[in-house]
Amino acid sequence: MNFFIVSLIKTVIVVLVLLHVLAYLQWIERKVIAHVQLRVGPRRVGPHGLLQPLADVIKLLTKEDMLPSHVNTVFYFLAPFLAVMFAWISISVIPFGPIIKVGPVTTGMEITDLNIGVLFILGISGLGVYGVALAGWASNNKYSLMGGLRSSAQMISYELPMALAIAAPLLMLNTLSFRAMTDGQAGYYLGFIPRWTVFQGPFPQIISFILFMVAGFAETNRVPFDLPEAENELVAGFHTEYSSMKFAGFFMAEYANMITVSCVATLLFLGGWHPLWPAAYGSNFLPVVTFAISGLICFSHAANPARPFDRITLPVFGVLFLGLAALFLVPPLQLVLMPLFWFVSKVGAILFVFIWVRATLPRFRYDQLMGFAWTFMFPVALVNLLVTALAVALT
Amino acid sequence: MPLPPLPFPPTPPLTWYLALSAILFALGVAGFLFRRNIITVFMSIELMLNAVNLSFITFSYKLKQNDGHIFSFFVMVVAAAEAAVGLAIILTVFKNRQTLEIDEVSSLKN
Amino acid sequence: MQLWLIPILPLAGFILNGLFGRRLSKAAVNVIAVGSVLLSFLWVLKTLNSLGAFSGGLEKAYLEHYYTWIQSGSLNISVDFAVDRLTAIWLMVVTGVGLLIHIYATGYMAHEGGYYRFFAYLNLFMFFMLVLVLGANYLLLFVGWEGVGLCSYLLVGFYFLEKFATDAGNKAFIVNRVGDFGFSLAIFLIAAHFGSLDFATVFAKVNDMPVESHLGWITAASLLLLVGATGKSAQLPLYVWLPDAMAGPTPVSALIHAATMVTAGVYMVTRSAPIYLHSAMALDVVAVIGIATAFFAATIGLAQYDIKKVFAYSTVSQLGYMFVGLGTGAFSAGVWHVMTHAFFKALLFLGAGSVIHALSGEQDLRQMGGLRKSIPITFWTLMCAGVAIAGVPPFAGFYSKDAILAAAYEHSPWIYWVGVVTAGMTAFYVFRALFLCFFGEPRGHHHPHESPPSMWVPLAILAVLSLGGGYFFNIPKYLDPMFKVQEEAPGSEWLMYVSIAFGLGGIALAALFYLVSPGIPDAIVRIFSGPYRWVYNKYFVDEFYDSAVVSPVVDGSRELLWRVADVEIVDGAVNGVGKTARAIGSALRLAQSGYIRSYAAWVVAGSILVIAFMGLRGEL
Amino acid sequence: MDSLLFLIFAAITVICAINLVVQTHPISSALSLIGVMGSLAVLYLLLGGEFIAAAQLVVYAGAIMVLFVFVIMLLNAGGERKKPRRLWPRYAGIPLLFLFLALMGYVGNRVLPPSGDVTFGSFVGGSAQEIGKRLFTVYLLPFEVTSVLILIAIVGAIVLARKEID
Repeated sequence: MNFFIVSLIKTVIVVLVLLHVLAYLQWIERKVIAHVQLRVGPRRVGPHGLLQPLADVIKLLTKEDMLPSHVNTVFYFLAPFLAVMFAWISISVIPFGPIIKVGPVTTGMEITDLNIGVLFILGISGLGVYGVALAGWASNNKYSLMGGLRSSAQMISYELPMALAIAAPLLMLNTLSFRAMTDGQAGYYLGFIPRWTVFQGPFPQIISFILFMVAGFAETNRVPFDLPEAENELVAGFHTEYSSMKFAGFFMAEYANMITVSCVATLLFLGGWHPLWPAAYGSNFLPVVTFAISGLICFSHAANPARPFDRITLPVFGVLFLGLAALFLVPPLQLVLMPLFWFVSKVGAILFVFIWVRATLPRFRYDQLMGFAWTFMFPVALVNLLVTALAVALT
Repeated sequence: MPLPPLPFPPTPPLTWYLALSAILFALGVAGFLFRRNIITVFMSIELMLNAVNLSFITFSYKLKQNDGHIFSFFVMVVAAAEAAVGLAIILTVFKNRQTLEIDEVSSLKN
Repeated sequence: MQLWLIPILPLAGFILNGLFGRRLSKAAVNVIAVGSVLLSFLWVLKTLNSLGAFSGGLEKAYLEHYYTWIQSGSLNISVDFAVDRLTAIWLMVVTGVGLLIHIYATGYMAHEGGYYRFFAYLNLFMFFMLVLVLGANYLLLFVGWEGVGLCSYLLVGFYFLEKFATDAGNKAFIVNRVGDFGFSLAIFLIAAHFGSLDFATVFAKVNDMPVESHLGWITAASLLLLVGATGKSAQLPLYVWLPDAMAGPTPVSALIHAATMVTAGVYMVTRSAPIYLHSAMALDVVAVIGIATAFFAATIGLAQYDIKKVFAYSTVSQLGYMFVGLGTGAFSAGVWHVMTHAFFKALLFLGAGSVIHALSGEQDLRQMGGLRKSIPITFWTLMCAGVAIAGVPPFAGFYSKDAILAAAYEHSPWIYWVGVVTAGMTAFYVFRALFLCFFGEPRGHHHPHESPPSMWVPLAILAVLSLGGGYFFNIPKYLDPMFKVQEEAPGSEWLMYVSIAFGLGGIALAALFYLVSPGIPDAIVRIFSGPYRWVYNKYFVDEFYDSAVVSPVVDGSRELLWRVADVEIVDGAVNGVGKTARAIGSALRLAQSGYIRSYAAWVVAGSILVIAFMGLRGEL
Repeated sequence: MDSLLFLIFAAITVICAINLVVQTHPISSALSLIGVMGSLAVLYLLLGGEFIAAAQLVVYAGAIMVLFVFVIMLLNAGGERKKPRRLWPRYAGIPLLFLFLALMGYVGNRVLPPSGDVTFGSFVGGSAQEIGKRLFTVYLLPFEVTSVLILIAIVGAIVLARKEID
């Protein structure tokens, strides 16, 4: 029975955290893009627009949930649900940290550790197509249909290079379970080069990392592969007809997928929660230093506030950051927090890349997209896989 | 906390799986017989294949060896190939006759 | 010893030329063809030398076993090659003469189409001939036998664009079928009665048996073997194919239809000597057939005008001589004659080929003449061949022919007398041909040119051989351990002088007729016009065979087998099957509703029936 | 506990299958088939077939059914409208079907040895490692042949579905 309770607790934690992360991921995206484009971004609601996500949620909830005529009702309702469901299920096999001991129970920092985790993720992400496709088809609108068809074709096409890119590091790690995979990447060459698969011998997986990231962009329908929702040609594609919470569902799905892809990339290529350099060289003090510095910055800004209420908010944040820094100094908590910190920072970095790319790159043309998948990525991934297999076989 | 006693054995007998697979197969046959849409008929075939796979895997559990898994793996692969070709055929049929009614496609009769 | 290497080398040549010859240059084809034969010749020399065949060794056969080919019940036939002195002689003749003729052919065929094809066939022939000679049991011998027959067919019909060539090829093949039929019957008989086909076993068993005076199955076997021999060696009554076989290129006539293949029958009879020696009757038959053939062919040869035909008939009659030798028990003499004949007859044909080559394809003696000046080498070599065949001492033909005649006199004098007369005729018509060809004033209008060295060098070598061959190679003494030589009876030297006299007389007569006073022949022809017509038309034998054998068979096949058996019965049956199938189909067609789902329903019903049936049978 | 899972997912399977048969619109049939496949994957997991469950998800639900859905959308296939011209398959089929089921049960009872229960995790032969080992040693030739088959299928599909040049 213990097992169920623990799993329940973990699930609840993960869901809550994930919801907030999703909400704030969007805020971060807007902020980053704004700064890339030399704007300020949302700053009205709350300090630096920190309450913007809350406002958005309220807006979406209170919007009219309109049901267009001539839609296939069942599927119209089913689609966003499917999208969200599949997007979230795949989170459940992602480990965020090592096996920890909380009071009586020892458990891994994930909902469940399948020993076919990778295949599971692949399968679920394959199912993710249905949400989009159904949405496009059900909403009985030619633009949406186009979007749906495009996305299904696109996702199928990019499944292959993605799978091949994943297969290459698996050959070296020789397991399908994420936890074992991460343990396989522990340790350092020469004491300071991490044995992540990106750097790991016999054949560093940089190529497959890049391939995986590109395929991930396509799988999550992000720029530059966001043709299913290309505003200017398909008027937002498959979710044209959706509004309110259903629309939010698609958004949550997209961001959840982003997070999943980033987590998988971290676990597969970037050594999961293993620090960038060994604790011997004081990697454990990085978070402390970071948070302390940010706290001090807050105080310094509070000294000469740009806005009237900064003189209240900034010190609060400063205190928060310093508290965090203090938390990282407590040895028992360190065991839990350090891996989490590293994992989150890596995932954050990748997510930042996602946003950065969106802010930077233009959109592909459809035929270019397909051609790119089949004529470039697929062969490259294949060759990379072969070379890796050869290297592994030879060592 | 104790669960209420279950009205059935705690672990399912093997025959349940086989019965399930039989039922699925029969349903697949039914779909093949009753549906007139080519695509649905095709999907009923897939259903039958799945039923067979289930019994394969059940037997390989019974015999404690994974040949059944291999077989069903091959079944899946062949099903994939079959789906590719079959759907292509369906596309062609539709292109030529603008119908998916399976009874319309009967120019080979008598 | 790697005996297998001997036949394999030409086979390799055949395969190379046959597969890639079309793309290869003529030089490459030459290298492959001639080189393979040369190699196998050298290998023969080495093998025989190391077996001591040249130094009084090889008293009894040396055998190499390769693998068991057929094993059915007690009968156990294996592929193995054996060499004894007899085989040694044949190996030398086949590879040696074959090599010379290959070289000659490179010059003779230089301007012909299908160059590589010709040499591929020639190599294939060498392969089969060597298998025939080397095989240590009747079946392998038969394999080689059929193989050389095939090659003979291919090469006779080499100019397959002319009808007469293909007809000649067919004739050769079909006539040989008759003989081969007898041969195969003989093989069955032997296998049935001796339980084996290996020479060693068979002869060992035969030697334990009494000599058959009356007609027994040993006689039957030997007669059947003889039938095969008559087919292959062009004896009466199956000789008809050989003259026509001259349609092939001249080197072929020389190699196959003079030197080697046609002597296969002699080889076979000699090889089966123990069997023949156990049936006096068979031996007599051999002798009679031989002498009859010799005389008969010689008479025909008198009146032929096609130079190759003349030599062809002389080949037939010389083969007859050999059979006389075998039939009168002088096997070694026969073999001796085979060798010498190989030399001078090959030389004759190659010379004739050289003449034909010089006259760019002219074969009619009446169109020749006065070639003595223009092609001296050919002239002199042919003269050597002529004196050799005419039995003028001390040239090759003399020794062997004399040995045969002596044995014949021992056996029964009348054979001797006929043989002597035949020898005279032989000398006459050979020199008739030579005189017509080389002397007198040039008839016809040609610009003769001497042949290239690749052609006259073999001629020269063969000339030397046919001059000294008989003197240097004393076959009877060599074959002594195998066949006892019956020493000539004292006071029988006059036999020799008689035959020499007849030979020289023939030459003189020819000179008188065709050099001194060319009018005489026409006078004779006018006087004996009746017999002449018979002789000139080869006694109408072909026509007789046509009316007696060929046309009945053809008509019977057409009227009965084709019109009735094939059309009515076979086709009727086939069509009937088709009709019934169609009827059933049109009945079953109604079941094809074209509705997939009904098919599926049928399938389900059927599977249910099957399961229910098996269940009721209690098999589940 | 296992039987609870089994019953739940078996129920889902059967319901989806029935839905597949009774629905007139292909896309709903397709979705119910996807449901069947997903729950079957869970059943495979219960039977210890981890790899095959994943393959079921990836290959069947993830690829084949997407293809189906794709085609249905492409042809924009509607539901069946007019009555079938021949009804006898239906009338003949239903009793046949029950007969078929009965026979299957009969045969099953006759053929199968008295079978035990399925306990989760008692059979580990279905792990990816085991399957891989067996697939690339004993069944290597079938594997390669299958790859050739797939190649042929790809070519055939392209040839069939390409635009006619006219």
